[in-house]
Amino acid sequence: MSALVVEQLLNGLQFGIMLFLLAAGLTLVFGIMGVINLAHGSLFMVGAYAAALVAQASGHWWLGLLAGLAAAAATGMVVEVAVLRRLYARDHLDQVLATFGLILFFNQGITMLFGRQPLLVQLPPGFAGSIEIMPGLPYPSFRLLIIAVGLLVALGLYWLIQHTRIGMLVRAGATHRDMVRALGVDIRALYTVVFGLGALLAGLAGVMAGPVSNVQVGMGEQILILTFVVVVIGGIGSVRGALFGALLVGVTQTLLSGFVPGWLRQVMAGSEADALGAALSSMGVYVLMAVVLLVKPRGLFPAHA
Amino acid sequence: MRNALPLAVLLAGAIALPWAAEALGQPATIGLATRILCLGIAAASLNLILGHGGMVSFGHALYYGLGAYTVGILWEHFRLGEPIFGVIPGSNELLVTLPIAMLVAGVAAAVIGALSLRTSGVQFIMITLAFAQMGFFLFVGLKAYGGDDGLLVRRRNLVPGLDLRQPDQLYWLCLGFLVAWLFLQWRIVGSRFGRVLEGIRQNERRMAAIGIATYRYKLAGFVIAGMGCGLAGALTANELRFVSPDLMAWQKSGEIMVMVILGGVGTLLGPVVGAAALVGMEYVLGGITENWQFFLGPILLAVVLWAPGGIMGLLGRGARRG
Amino acid sequence: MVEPVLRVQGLRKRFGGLAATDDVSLEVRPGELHALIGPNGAGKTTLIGQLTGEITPDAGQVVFCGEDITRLSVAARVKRGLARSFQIVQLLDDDTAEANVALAVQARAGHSFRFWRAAGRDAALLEPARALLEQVGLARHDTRVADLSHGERKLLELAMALAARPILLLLDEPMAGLGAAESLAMTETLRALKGSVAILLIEHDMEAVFALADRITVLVYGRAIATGTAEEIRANPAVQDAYLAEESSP
Amino acid sequence: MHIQRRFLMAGLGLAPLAAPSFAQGAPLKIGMITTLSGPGGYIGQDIRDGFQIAIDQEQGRLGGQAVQVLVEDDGFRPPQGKAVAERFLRNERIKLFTGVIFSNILGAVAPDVLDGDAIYVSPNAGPSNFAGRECHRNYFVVSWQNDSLHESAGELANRLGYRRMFILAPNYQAGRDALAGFRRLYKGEVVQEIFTRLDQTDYAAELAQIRAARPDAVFQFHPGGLGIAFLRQYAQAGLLASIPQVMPAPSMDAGTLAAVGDAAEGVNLSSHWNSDFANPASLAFVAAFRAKHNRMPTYYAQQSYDTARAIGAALRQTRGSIEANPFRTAMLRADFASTRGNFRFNTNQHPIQDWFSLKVERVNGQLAIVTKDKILENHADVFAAQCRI
Repeated sequence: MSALVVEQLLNGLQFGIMLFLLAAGLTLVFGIMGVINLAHGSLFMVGAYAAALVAQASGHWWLGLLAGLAAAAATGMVVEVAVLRRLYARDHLDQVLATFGLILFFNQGITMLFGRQPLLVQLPPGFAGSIEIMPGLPYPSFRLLIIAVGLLVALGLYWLIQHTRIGMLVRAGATHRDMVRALGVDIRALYTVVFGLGALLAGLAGVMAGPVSNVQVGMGEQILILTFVVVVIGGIGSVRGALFGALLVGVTQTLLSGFVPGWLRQVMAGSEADALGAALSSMGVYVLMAVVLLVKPRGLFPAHA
Repeated sequence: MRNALPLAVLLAGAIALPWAAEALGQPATIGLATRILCLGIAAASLNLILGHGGMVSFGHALYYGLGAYTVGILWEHFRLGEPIFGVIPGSNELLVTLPIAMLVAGVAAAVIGALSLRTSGVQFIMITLAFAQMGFFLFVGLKAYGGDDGLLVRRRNLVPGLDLRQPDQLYWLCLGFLVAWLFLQWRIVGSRFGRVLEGIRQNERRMAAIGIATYRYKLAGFVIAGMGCGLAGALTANELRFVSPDLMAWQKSGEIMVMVILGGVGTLLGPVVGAAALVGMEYVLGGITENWQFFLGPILLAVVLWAPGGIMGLLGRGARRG
Repeated sequence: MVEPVLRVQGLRKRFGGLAATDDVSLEVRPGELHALIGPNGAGKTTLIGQLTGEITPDAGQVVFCGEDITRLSVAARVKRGLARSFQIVQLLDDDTAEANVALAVQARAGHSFRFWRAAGRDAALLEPARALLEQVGLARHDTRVADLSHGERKLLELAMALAARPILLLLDEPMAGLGAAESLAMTETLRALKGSVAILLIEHDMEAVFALADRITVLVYGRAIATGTAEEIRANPAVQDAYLAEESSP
Repeated sequence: MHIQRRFLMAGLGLAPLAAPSFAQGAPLKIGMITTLSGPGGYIGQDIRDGFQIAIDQEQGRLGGQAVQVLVEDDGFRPPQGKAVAERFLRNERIKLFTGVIFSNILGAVAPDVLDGDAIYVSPNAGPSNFAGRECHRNYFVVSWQNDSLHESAGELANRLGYRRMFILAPNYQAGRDALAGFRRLYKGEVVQEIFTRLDQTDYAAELAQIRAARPDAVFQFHPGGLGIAFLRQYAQAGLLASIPQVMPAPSMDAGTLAAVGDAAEGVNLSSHWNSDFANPASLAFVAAFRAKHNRMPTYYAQQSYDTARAIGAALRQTRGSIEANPFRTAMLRADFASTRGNFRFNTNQHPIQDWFSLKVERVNGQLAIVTKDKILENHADVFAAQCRI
């Protein structure tokens, strides 16, 4: 394999990991509470902003990380208690409208507080450079860190869900909502905890995205739709599905945008090929989702039997 | 008809709006109102499948955009004098472009609906979104029709006997189409077909058990709604004199859906009221503060939490009390 | 010998490792009231699902009036005269009882691609609907379904199934949740129907079953272990074992 | 405050606003349609603030005429820009417009403004179509024609001796103009060309292709937030040390520099202006801007300031009238001291001006954009030849 293909695969993996961090929380909330939360991207943004601001003020990236996680989790739990809790019994339409309202509120609120200029986030010390992973292929060490963190989170979630009491309730909640209720578990507390966990992961994604792309208003919505695609491809409520779907979407998207314009350029004029190639590669993941849903309407790893 | 009087008053008010706007020195309000009418048609047609058929399509802006692009592309070829694919001539006649726009949107809805309706629930929401996104990126990539930048429609379409360059005439035309569409939809909702759609919304399993092949009725509803959006898009293209992939972005689908919910799901006038409320709030709040979205967000939230039937629900409650 | 209305042959359905339907065969004769009984978890629901078309069998055949309908959709089976009622009522809760039945009448009356005339005032739909409601003895025509009592809804289920003018009626526990008086009324309604239409009755209320059924099939662990008249079933040792086993288990 | 953020109104916009009036002494209304929301929002802020500096310098006047600037957000959406233009034209009866940042929005706004017999003076976007065949007598550009930014970057690449270039820009009108403009004066070989997406935030896939292609240098045009992400990822990928970058000014303004940080060091830029210019007009502008806003002005602020000054110069000659013919004649004389030095209008009413090379360097430990050489003198765009006014 050429260095280019390896690098593009790594890029796809890293992008997939980002999507996984967002999708894991979303799929749990979706699967257990049955809530479509469009404002999940706002939690991503809150995490990124808190991390950037604290890192800037304190000069310590790792302090920023903690702040980002705390801010996202806290915001998530407040949102759950104040708003979403009232929407569990409603249909999807009401949830869409309410969380759409939340997006507007968060985006404009952040604009009012911190302005429109994207924020500068430094890389954490020791991760500013790149590592030569193959002769002639240096790769940014921070992106490797993202991959590592994501895989660790995946392992941690696996352990949490398979081997802890909360995990047992989460699993049961995704398949037999009424049974968990019947067990006498404090469902409200469980929901708040799960929502906080999802928000924490979204915040983690935001913190990790900060130094790579921009910390700016609206950053959550750009990635939100793809996150939904991941959740649906993977199967709603399934963390394993979210991981698999995220990697599939990340690698597909990256490889398509990396190679399709090049292939097209061999058969047509350069700028036409680029325009069409960009369109085709953007369409790719949606085609993927449509095909998956037509073949397996409940996604690849459906949680509900 | 119990509702005849308020409806007549409302219609008379709508017809008189251009004169009022001129008299008050607010001529641009006519353009704003025209946009509301167009979005009202789009929202009403989404309501047919969403409110009456229980199909939550999150990709309805696609048909809106396709309707608009049909007008734009026909104009572009008319302007250049080059037939499409060397066969189909361009056109700037509304009586030609409008039916074609509805046809294009209807065909697209038939194909997409035929595939999407194999799923249901959240999967249906997402698959309709997926198809809309494909359309969006397709038009972003179509350089011949402006790509990301969109396509300019320098002159509005021609209609015998009307001059659409006059904002008030365009307004009345759109008002006519809105009233016609609402009337048509009112008949459909009350018809045997409408009863079947309504039954599917309430309990699809029951409908199958009385011998109704639900798939084809849902598909028919989906196509009708798509054509309504195509009509709305075609009128919008004339109003804006500009089309761009923006018109079929997922945000637009969300916006149309918000209008339906805000106004009142499953009601005749709700979607139009919702369109007026959303566009109006954008305009009014936007005039008061740069940070208008900061206030719009909680307003939407409040509607969901405390006014589940939307604005029509609130009005109904008020009427019952009064 | 008369061609049976329904002939089920070697039907199998597995969910994971569990055989929910295991080589079931049974026949329903014209005009017969055939009861299907069995302890909880015997696979009655899965069998019904395969007869109505909601579940596709792994193997076997469902033949209705001489036609193989194993692969037909739910709606297509209803069109051929195989109607059902639901154990857990499936109705249009926002509409009146009359509107519910009118819709079922409409479904029987041909396709519904009619977009213009108001269906709500169509006498061709409303009159048969009222007649059906009277036939099952449901008086509150104009009450919203959500406001009807449980017993009334069970009657409405029956009326909607009858609207399809069925050859075979699949009744999934029509007595479930009814009080003693209501059960009795339902038994009388079914007795009145008997003979005019073949009925496959799934029921837990043994009193009703033995009072009504011409023949009875007993389903245990997905298998049809016996078929016969009430007398034969009562005397069958295998049936006694199955029911005793259930009663002795927690 | 002479810049008002619109006006209050009640009901569905039916209540009367301030009565439109052209009476003597009433301030002249100028409609500014610009992008205040989204990632490009800070550019609109600078366009607004730069314009206001010129008005402040005359205590609420431009060229002696009292003015009132109405600022509206186009939301980075062409249809919204059009809607604002319509309202300004019809409700407010505004006849003088400015402010649009992005070419695609200008493409939607300008035809309405020009069809409505109003004047448009661009402080930023200068797409090729309006410079050539579709040029218009009421349409002026004070900033630059889009291609010039990139032609100057092509000339800069020549001067730096880069023989093999990898070029990228977003896939929209200005991006396509950018790559075409770069090729026009660049004499070496373009090894690969990529169009990125306008909503892209991760450029890893493109960076991998750059590494594989091994060019002498990279030319890229990514305005605002896009450029910040691109540059930062470029540095993280370790490309900054091995493959230098050439870019036009909009890819690296003072705001971008602050957000990118060290990743910007060593970048080569071409520009028509820089905040370290020593001419009196520029010094006065930079001082006034910094005093008021406590930040360095960007190119956008400077362009907008010059736009206001150009309008002011014309208003002084017409004594406050914006009657199309006299105003146009007065505008074309460009009788003002531009912050960039040489400035005059070409036949297509776009600038003829000088272009300079800049470099991001460390000055006293702080990163700064430092002006180097003049690379093009009295440069005009190539589209003027197609324009018939």
